[in-house]
Amino acid sequence: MVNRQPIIAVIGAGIAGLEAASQLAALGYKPVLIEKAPVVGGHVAEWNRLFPDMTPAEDVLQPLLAGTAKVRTLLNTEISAINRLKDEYNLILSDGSSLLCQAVLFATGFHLFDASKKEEYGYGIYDRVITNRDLEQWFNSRQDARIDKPRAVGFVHCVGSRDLKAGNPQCSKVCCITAIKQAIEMKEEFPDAEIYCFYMDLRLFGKKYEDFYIRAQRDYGIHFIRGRISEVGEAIDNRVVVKAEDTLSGKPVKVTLDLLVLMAGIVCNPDAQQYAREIGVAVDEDGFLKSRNNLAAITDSSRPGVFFAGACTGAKTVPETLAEARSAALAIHNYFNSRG
Amino acid sequence: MRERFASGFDPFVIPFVIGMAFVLGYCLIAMIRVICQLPKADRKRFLLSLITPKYIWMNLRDIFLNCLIHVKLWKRNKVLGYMHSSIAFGWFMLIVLGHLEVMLFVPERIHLFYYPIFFNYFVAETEQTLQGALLMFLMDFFLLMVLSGILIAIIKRFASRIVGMRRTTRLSALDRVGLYSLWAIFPLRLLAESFTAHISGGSFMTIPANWLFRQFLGNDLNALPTWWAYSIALCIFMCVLPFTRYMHIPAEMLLIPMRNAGIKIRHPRKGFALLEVYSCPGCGVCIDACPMSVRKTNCKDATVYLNRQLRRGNERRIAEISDKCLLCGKCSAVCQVGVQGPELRVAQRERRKFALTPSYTGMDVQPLTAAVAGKGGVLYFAGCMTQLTPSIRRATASLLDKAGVRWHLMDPDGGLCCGRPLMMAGRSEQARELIAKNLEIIRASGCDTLLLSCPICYKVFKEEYPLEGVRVVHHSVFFQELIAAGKLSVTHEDGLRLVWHDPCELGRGCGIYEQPRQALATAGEIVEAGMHHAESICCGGSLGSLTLSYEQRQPMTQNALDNLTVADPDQIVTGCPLCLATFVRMADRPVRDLAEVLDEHC
Amino acid sequence: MIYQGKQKIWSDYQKEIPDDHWFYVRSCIRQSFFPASETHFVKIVRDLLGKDLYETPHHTTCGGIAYHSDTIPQETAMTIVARQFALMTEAGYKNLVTSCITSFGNYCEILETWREFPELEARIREHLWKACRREFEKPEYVAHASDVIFKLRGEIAERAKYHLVSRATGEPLRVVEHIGCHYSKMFPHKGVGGAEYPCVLSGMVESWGGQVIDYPERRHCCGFGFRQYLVKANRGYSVSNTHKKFESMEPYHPDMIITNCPGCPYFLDRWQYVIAEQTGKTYGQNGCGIPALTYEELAGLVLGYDPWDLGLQIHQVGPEPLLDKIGIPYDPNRKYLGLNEKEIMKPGLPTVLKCC
Amino acid sequence: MDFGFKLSPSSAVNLDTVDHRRFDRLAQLVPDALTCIGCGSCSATCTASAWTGMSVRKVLLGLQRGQDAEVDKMLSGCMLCGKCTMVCPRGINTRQLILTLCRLDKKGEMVR
Repeated sequence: MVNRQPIIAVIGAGIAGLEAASQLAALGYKPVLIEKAPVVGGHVAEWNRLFPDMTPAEDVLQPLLAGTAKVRTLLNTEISAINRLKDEYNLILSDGSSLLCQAVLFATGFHLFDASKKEEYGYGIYDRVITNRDLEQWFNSRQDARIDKPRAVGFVHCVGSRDLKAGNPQCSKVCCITAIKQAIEMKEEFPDAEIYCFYMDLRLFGKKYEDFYIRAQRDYGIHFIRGRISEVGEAIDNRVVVKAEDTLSGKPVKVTLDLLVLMAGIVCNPDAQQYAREIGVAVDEDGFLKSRNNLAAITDSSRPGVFFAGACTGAKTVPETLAEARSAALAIHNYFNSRG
Repeated sequence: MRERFASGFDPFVIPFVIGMAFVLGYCLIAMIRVICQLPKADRKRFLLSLITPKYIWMNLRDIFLNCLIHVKLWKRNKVLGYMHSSIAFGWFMLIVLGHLEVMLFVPERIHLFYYPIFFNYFVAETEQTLQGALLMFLMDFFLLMVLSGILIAIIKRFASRIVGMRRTTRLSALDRVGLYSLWAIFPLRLLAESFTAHISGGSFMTIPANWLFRQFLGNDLNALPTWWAYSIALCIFMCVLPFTRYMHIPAEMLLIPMRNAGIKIRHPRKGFALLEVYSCPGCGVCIDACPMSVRKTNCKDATVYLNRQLRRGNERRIAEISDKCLLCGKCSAVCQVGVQGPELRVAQRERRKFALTPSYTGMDVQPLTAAVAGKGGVLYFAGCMTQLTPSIRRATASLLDKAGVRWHLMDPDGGLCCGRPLMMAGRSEQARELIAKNLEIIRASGCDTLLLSCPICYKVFKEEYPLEGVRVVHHSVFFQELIAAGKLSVTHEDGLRLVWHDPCELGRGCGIYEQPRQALATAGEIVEAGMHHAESICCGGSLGSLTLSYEQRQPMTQNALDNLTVADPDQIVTGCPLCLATFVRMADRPVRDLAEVLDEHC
Repeated sequence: MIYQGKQKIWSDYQKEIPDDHWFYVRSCIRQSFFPASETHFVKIVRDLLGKDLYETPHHTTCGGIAYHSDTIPQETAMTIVARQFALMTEAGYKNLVTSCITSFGNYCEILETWREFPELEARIREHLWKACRREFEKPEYVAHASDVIFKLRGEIAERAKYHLVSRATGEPLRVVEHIGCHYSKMFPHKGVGGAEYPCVLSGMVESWGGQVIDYPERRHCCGFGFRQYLVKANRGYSVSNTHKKFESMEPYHPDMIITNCPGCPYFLDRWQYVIAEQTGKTYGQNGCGIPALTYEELAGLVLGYDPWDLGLQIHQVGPEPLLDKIGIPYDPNRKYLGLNEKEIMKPGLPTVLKCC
Repeated sequence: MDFGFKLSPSSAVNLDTVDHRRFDRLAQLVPDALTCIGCGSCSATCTASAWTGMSVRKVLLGLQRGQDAEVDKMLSGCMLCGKCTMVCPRGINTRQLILTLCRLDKKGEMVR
């Protein structure tokens, strides 16, 4: 071993990066967190509460922040280039410095699908159309002129997910349950509002998700309509008129809403694709980074010394991401051990 | 014996007379009202039965056995049986002997109906005769009998478990007044008779008591107030009687002849239904018996409470109790006076108003009719439920083939409903439309036997379908006969322990208990459940209940299963697809239909 | 409505439209119903603005109507289109401009199909050769005539005699723009501004001073729907569609409708009469209808051509209230005079819809 | 004037104007009615469906889509056999639901 304390570049300080860095530090390595944004925490830091127990996002972040308090963290730092050396990787950072490391962990996470690409939903065009992220920010800040005592709210599932034409044929996994969570929160906030969820399939696979769904139906009276919204128009009073087919009754439905929330899906972070190309790490057909083995080695890349954690390999939930981050830390540990 | 008072009167009899006059008047009017409320045909039938010797004998026997001796209760619970018969029969004998004494000693006073009750106050013993001593002895004997009954009653009230009841009814305020006055009557009588025993004479209880009292009281001043108290206690009891559960005493005496005459509930609140409600003694046997009362749930929905709410006219609760019931019939099976809980409830359901009434007249059943037309032989109607338990249909078909029976399936691709679920929901008029449609198919088939593997269907086909010339038979009976006739040879599997679950509709509903057991015994060794035959416990899946949710039914099913498995059988066997489907979900061992077991051993 | 949002989308759908040298193919329907529109397109583009616009009397239908009515297979339509291309090639042009939206869609669809299935193109070339011994080159650009007017909207605005402004109030006129379905719904990138918020017509309206209104059923079909109209049994669906659009635009009180498709102005115009007869309801002011014009007619009005020369008298809905609103002079006595100043006969007047 | 064709009524369901009082009342009385996931088990097993077109799933959906006539027609074809209750994966007491619905008028009031 060249260095008693190998340096591991952890790209991205979202929950995957934070958890992995904290585990690596505990294992005696020197992780370096590289974060593009001015704060750590990634998407979870922008979220208010998390399904299915309505846990405040803060509660998930706090232990991670505590665990990485002593880890070197570079904020506002982008990676200009990555070079692969023999057994080592050299990262040129946006501040001009370079970082030589013995392993790279991609914790680059995901990008929320740009909802304005689904033009027919009118995000960025109609006043009353917002995204899941906008709503979550409203839960945090309570400041959004678009949300004004709505009497009818719609949620559109699968915006930019399972949509070949939108460039993302994959399921984003978390939107169904997020929509249900947000629908419940909106109903709690505005008990008189009628809330509609327009879905293609409801994919409630996780622990307690189905209970959450039953509660949304029975206790909150949220209307689930199986059918994707075909188009959104604006009525003279600025409310939005949405059209869909209720596929269960085989009839077109139309409803006027005060607020339409688009459940923007998960796509791979384009930066991750860029870095991967630079060091010859494979990108999968779905745009996410390609694991060496999707069953047995999801955290391993096709290159030695490069590892993945979290949503850079596909949509993940918070517990999956955390578990994968720990798993990646262990994989890195084994990697250094095997090199002697 | 001589009379002590020339007038034959003392003011203390007034309370009794008032009470007696009130209760007799009330009961007479109530009886006339009930009889008038009967539909004309029923009324005629009932009145005719009263003058038919056969019925007179039946009525007398039943009234004696049920109202006085409480034979049914003896069979169920010896302590409770003794308690009831000691009070009823003892009291009855006191009244009879009292009259005998009056007739023997002061026949001129027989027209004073209070005289036999207070006989010992009005007479003085002039000489001791054997005859007098015997009567005195009997009077004391029966008084002791009643008192022993009262003692048990008091114990039961405070510790019902001692007499073998887990739960008993909660009494209303008036019931308590009635109860306490009833308890008071006989100790007061003992006191009153004891105080006057040195004058009127007495026997083994009253004489020593008299002696005892005289030792420290020394005078007769206590005698009159005690007779007053006795009279007042009687008065209170009789005045509250019509408004308490004790109304069952007179009501049952009308119920028995009416039931013997074959009168049925035709109106949810009038006539026979009203009489049944008043005949309910409020004993609460139905609470423990009710399968819904498992884990102390739904205790307030037992028949005893339905009757109470019906008397109070609490419509919300009547509807709730009526709709929740599984209609398993167990409350009727255990009821001492034979109140028909399920029938009463269905009558309430039938009273409902609906915004929407189904109609099936427009259905074209031609394809079903054409498929079986003129086939003759045995027509097997598998029924809706069997579609969810295809093993029953397959096993039945296989057995029929093995026995060489010429048979046809009436509903190969699903037929119509038999109509029984509609009847249970109180929509018997609509059920008639389905019955008419099914009749069309059955008649067209020209069959001689209609075979059913579902007891729900069996009951309605047997009772409601005018199928003269066609034998309606449940498969358990049919297979038992085939085995007995040697057409099916079943191999006995030694050591195979089987428990038979009596489905409600087959057992209590149609009285079929033994044939399935006989058939089953050819295949294995029969073990019995904790409660069986008429006391078997509903599986909880019954269509009878309109409101019980799946979650509420689950503990009932578990309870029924626990009962079935007390003897640790290898398999639970039943003859109802609904019981089967209900048990299978929760059972810890195989649950099979009788046909499946037989087919496997054939 | 966030206008910037729309502009962002428009910027994503910039279509390259050549400046000059066009091979123009006319529309079967428009030649019959709105001949003056096509005439004025030629007048404006070639005569007024001096562009090179060529047309040949040898061109035929593109086969689009038959294709969309399921009466001919696509290969037949392709061969017809191949012949048009051959005519263009023979004339030495590379830029195709079609008068008809369905033709435009048909050309685009066929070119895209050939791109995906080159063997099909080879077969069509063979068919064409066998049929009429012609050969062709595919056009470099295919544009709809409204694309050309969109491109030239600035030049037209510079020469404008009238603006789409109410003379009385100075307020911009409220204009409903209706895009033909085959313009960009099949290939959003072939239309100016894409399929969801096309700006080909709204660009003209805004350049000429009007205000476009955005109503919920803006994207809905005019109701023609080929088989829905052509089969009489289905005509109820056709008129119901149109009715739905009018119900949706009614609260906005539009002053006029402009369209870029042959069928749309026809159905948005004529069905107003049928709806009025059936329901007693009219959508314009004072019992009149909402005039539904073609973009050439609108361009012609802006440029100061005589309304009757533009053929406005052959619309069911009278254009007079609109002309009065803008302040365009017209001679009511000339309304039903033909080009030779002879009476072309007055139509009978409807019972409900007021037509001046 | 007879054109030989007419404005045809829209088949679209306008949720803004649908009268769902009957469904709301049902949901109050039988809250499980809200938990239907439209799996269709009830209709698939229904004894009556082949004869009368009954479908609990469609009834529940129709109530929320303003299809009153269809709902009533289906409800009047129910034979109450209870198979739907047995198969419902969400444990909805369908018989109670049907009987309750039969007792509600168009405005969702219980008939007396």
